[in-house]
Amino acid sequence: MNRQLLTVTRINEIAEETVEMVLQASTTSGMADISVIQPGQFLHIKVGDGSAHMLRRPISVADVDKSGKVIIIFKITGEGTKHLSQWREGSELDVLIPCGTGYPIEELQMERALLIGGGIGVPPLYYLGKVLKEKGVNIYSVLGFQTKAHVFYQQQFNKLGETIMVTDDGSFGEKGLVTEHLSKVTNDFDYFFTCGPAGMLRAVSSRLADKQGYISVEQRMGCGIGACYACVIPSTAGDGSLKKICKDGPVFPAKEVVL
Amino acid sequence: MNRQLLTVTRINEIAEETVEMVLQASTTSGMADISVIQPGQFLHIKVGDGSAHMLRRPISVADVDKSGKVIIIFKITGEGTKHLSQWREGSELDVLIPCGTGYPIEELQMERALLIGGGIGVPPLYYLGKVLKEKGVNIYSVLGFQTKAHVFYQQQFNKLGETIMVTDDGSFGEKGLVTEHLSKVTNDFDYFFTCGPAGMLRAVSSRLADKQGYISVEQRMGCGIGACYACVIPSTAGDGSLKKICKDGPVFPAKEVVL
Amino acid sequence: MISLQTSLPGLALDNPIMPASGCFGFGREFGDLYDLNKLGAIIIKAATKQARAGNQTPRVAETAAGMLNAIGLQNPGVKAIIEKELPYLSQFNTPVIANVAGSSIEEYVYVAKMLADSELVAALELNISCPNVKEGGIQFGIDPALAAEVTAQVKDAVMKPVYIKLSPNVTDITAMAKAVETAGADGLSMINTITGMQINLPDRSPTIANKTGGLSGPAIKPIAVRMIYEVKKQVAIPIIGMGGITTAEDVLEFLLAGASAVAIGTANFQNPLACINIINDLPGVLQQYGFSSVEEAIGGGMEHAGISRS
Amino acid sequence: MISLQTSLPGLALDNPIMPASGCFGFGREFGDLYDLNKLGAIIIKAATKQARAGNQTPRVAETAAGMLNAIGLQNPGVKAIIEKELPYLSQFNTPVIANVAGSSIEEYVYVAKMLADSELVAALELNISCPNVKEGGIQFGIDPALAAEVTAQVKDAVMKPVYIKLSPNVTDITAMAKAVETAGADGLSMINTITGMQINLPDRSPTIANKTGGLSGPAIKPIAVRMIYEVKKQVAIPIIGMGGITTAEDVLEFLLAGASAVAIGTANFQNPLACINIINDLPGVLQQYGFSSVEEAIGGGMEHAGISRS
Ligand SMILES: Cc1cc2nc3c(=O)[nH]c(=O)nc-3n(C[C@H](O)[C@H](O)[C@H](O)COP(=O)(O)OP(=O)(O)OC[C@H]3O[C@@H](n4cnc5c(N)ncnc54)[C@H](O)[C@@H]3O)c2cc1C
Ligand SMILES: Cc1cc2nc3c(=O)[nH]c(=O)nc-3n(C[C@H](O)[C@H](O)[C@H](O)COP(=O)(O)OP(=O)(O)OC[C@H]3O[C@@H](n4cnc5c(N)ncnc54)[C@H](O)[C@@H]3O)c2cc1C
Ligand SMILES: Cc1cc2nc3c(=O)[nH]c(=O)nc-3n(C[C@H](O)[C@H](O)[C@H](O)COP(=O)(O)O)c2cc1C
Ligand SMILES: Cc1cc2nc3c(=O)[nH]c(=O)nc-3n(C[C@H](O)[C@H](O)[C@H](O)COP(=O)(O)O)c2cc1C
Ligand code: FES
Ligand code: FES
Repeated sequence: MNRQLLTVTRINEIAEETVEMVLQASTTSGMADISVIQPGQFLHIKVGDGSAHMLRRPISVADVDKSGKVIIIFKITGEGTKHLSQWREGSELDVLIPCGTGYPIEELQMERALLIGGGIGVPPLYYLGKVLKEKGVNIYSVLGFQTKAHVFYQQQFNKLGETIMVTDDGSFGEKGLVTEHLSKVTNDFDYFFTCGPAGMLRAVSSRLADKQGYISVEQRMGCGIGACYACVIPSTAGDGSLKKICKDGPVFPAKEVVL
Repeated sequence: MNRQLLTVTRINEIAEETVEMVLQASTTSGMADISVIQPGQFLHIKVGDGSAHMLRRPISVADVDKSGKVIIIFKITGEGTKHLSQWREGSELDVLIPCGTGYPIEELQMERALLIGGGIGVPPLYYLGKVLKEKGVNIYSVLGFQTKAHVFYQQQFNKLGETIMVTDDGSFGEKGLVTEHLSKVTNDFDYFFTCGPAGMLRAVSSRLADKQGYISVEQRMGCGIGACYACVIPSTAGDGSLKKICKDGPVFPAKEVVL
Repeated sequence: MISLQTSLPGLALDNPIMPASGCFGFGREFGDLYDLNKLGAIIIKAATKQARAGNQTPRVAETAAGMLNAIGLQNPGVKAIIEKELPYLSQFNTPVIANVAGSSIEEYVYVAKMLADSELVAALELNISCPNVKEGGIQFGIDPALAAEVTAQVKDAVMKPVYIKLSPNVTDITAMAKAVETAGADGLSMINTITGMQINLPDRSPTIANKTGGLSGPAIKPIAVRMIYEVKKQVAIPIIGMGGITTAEDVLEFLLAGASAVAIGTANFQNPLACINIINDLPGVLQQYGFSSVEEAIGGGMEHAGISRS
Repeated sequence: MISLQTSLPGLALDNPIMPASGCFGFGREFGDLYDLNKLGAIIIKAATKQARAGNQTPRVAETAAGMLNAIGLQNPGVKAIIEKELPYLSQFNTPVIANVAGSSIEEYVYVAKMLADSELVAALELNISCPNVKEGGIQFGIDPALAAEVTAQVKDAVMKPVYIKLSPNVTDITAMAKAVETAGADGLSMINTITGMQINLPDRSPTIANKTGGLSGPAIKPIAVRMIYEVKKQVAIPIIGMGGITTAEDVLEFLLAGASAVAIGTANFQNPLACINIINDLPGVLQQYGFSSVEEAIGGGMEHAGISRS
């Protein structure tokens, strides 16, 4: 992980209050840091100058391009992401890159993978799906959004494999919660990978308790690099031990942490 | 005085760390507020958003154009003016306009006026000189700057009348302090008008103690509109009474306040 | 329709927004900018028995998300205020809260009585917490017994509701709050400024002539919210909350913490229309977060208020 | 050549910059980013006798020009720190200051002794001011007698210099400072965080699980500067200053107020290279304001230091 200045080369709203941003490295060390990003890792982004925002914002990597590009997708939920959405093309973003521990894809043997994403938890699954597909894995996805206006990356996921879209209100795709539609795409997979709001993670984990899978969790962060103990989550080890989401995570085996 | 949003239509560095900014009104009420600006009045400018800068910055009016333009000239001395200098053309500036009490030019009868400016005290004297000249007054100016690199508006003042430039180090014009060169331009004037650092104001006032004149004083401000009592200056009345620089001033008869 | 009404002793307010003492003068300057009838109430600048010249200048400095001030209670004295300043406010229907300062109990009582006798004054706010005057003042703000004593004596002397403005510069603000409640205070105002300092590098000395000044603005908001939350659990009298409010969202945060109304200070300097903007935005913000009235939101952020946390 | 050296009891520092306790872990993560030899010193995360799990999450929140934290002293216990964390720091020449926490005098003494026995520890910093733990801790930080008692007992037990980290959540910080000085403290660290709260509007409850948290960052800088300035006038022992420092200019402000060295906390989160940048910028800033060394600047903002004000 290093601190890099990346240039914003594109920024556009791809769904309601949802911004896609392309960041380009202009130095060899920046390129190097981008080239080693693993699916599931995140950027820790400085959103303000001086004393405007003392905390960085963690945003997952949605895609990586060998030419030194990294794509992020974020939802405008507060002051920091609002500010970030107002960045102009050509300006430089100060990021810590790459942060955290991603999906252990090198270690996993699989033929079929189920991706389950909710809202702003969808982006990291895209990069994961892409890398897995390149490795020959069959990808199935169930993606949940609030309403039709919030849907993004449908086409991209369709290209990875069979994809079911779900909206809370049924305004697009299936209606309801992702957990209600999991079996519509497949019951036969080696691993599931899920990222989304805490409630969804809990529902998915308990629904798929007999399966092997990985979850990606969120928590308010201080440092983002493992130094401040802000972002802990209890492990299931039973010894009271805690994992750091920013360093040991954000990806954990579903059975390893207490949601 | 009203709050107006004015558009920055031009911004350029006219001397070392000295920025000239042209602001344009786009509404009738904005036009109206600009049209009534008196020489010596100032704008109280919001330089930050949210909680970035809780205090506005007072900047004098350097010139006014009947088409709804107002020109300010400011020196980058701290965070606020630095931020202001980074504004882009086309963006909107939130200003209170016009603030304070300017030179009582309607009430004064004169044929010859001496303007004595120091550094960033020079700008308000330009608008004053222009208006006085339009009224047929002969203008003489002595303007002091740190070094050659800090000099601005020489040509403009030359057009108003005889002008002597002074720099601390003699790198441009005369060397030394403005007070040392006053008599070089004229000893024969009806009123003097001075604006600049406190030390200069004191020196000028005592040097010209037997003359009639007006000074423009600076002080750190809170509200800028007379409500908070931050910007007071003792009057010479001897009754302990205090004047508000933001409302009763910034212009005062030289003998009315204790510097 | 979202109701903005809120009721405090002596104050039936159309909305919970009022300018804070010392940041609004006696209303005149802001009256030129907007209709003061729109305000929930107006808290005027502190009055003392005699005219006071206040501190030397500079009196203000800017800090990160805040400012320091050491005005030093400059005011023309209570008599001049009643004669020359209050009449201006008589043209509005907005309740006026008069801020009272002093350096002795006698002075507080004297000033409070004079102001309470004015028809225009709806309530008094005893500023026992001004950190910027050398003699007295602040002692009342840090000693529960003294605070109780000044409260009791003023209450004995006047018929109008008395709010005590608490200083945050104490180890235990709940002790102060309980002491003045027991002594008869009708309500609390909190918080006043926190003592701070800025050193000017070129001068190698404090920016503010008085050396220390009171810190206000968004920087202190978390401290204000915490203190209001703590005090609300310990006292039954209502709280006028203040400290760094700049938006309608901030107002809701203070209501949830336990304030029954709020005052806006420093924000008026950054934006002289701050109070009006906040009043305009408040109904939308209440609605967005599921409240149908200001009264419903008061104390809604406290577990003991019985709001379930999802 | 501008000299950045500064000397405090037990600490001859190449420069006055050190990361603040709790904001730098045990150095490992920042050691991946830059050479820790460049730091004046390193203050490590608080140690307690037993391992502590800390508070529930969320543990941090962002505020205007600051942040709240309620980590709750999570740490693996003093034994694990000595065995597993300190060895990493042995590869650097940078003095290590160990932060000690506890809920009883016995615990403070126990932890202090263990840490002082380690060759790697140059000095101790007693955290008597952590506002985020329920039992003990904070009591020591607000009661001069208790603070003096824990200071005296730790001093009796260890041979290394002991710095007492003061809490700003008190009415009179000079009383605390004088009490621990008399009890034998070698130096002071100030300030710790100020207790604050943020209420999350959608949840209608405090953002931080612990409800209150400690406010740090630029927001509190004027309070820190004021307290250091006040304390410096009253005590002879040196002060490690902290609270909102983000730039080399801020460092000079703290030196002028009376700090002999400074610690950087929250700024490390916004910019993990903050300490290094500040160290690089400091000589230029000292020069710009007419100082030829750090030592010359210490206390230079205080009138009694004999610097004439122009
Ligand atoms: C590992 C990780 C990866 C993430 N990836 C993405 C992503 O790809 N796209 C996306 O839109 N969002 C993502 N999030 C959530 C994102 O970090 C928050 O939405 C964002 O920080 C909110 O900032 P704000 O300024 O808009 O909100 P504010 O409410 O103003 O933020 C205030 C503080 O709370 C923190 N905060 C608020 N919500 C969250 C949250 N859900 N998780 C963590 N911290 C939070 C902020 O970082 C900040 O410190 C991720 C979070 C984590 C932990
Ligand atoms: C009536 C009036 C007219 C002025 N006209 C001009 C002008 O035309 N051009 C120009 O360059 N400058 C002018 N000034 C000075 C200008 O206001 C300050 O240079 C500016 O406020 C500095 O802001 P900053 O953010 O750069 O400095 P900072 O030091 O970061 O400012 C911190 C705080 O101190 C205040 N402050 C600092 N210096 C001064 C000062 N000299 N006077 C008043 N407040 C100060 C700031 O307003 C702010 O509140 C005028 C001042 C007054 C009172
Ligand atoms: C310039 C200024 C002057 C003030 N004068 C007074 C005063 O006279 N009496 C008083 O009780 N409080 C006074 N205060 C404190 C405010 O009323 C308020 O309690 C404090 O500023 C916190 O609110 P804010 O952060 O919204 O400004 C003053 C504050 C400022 C900034
Ligand atoms: C996340 C976090 C954790 C902290 N942990 C400790 C701690 O363990 N021990 C301690 O004495 N101070 C701790 N502090 C306080 C800091 O050391 C410092 O005193 C305070 O944050 C003010 O400095 P700053 O504004 O530069 O952050 C912590 C602060 C933060 C922000
Ligand atoms: S955010 Fe600091 S340890 Fe994870
Ligand atoms: S700045 Fe408020 S009265 Fe002048």
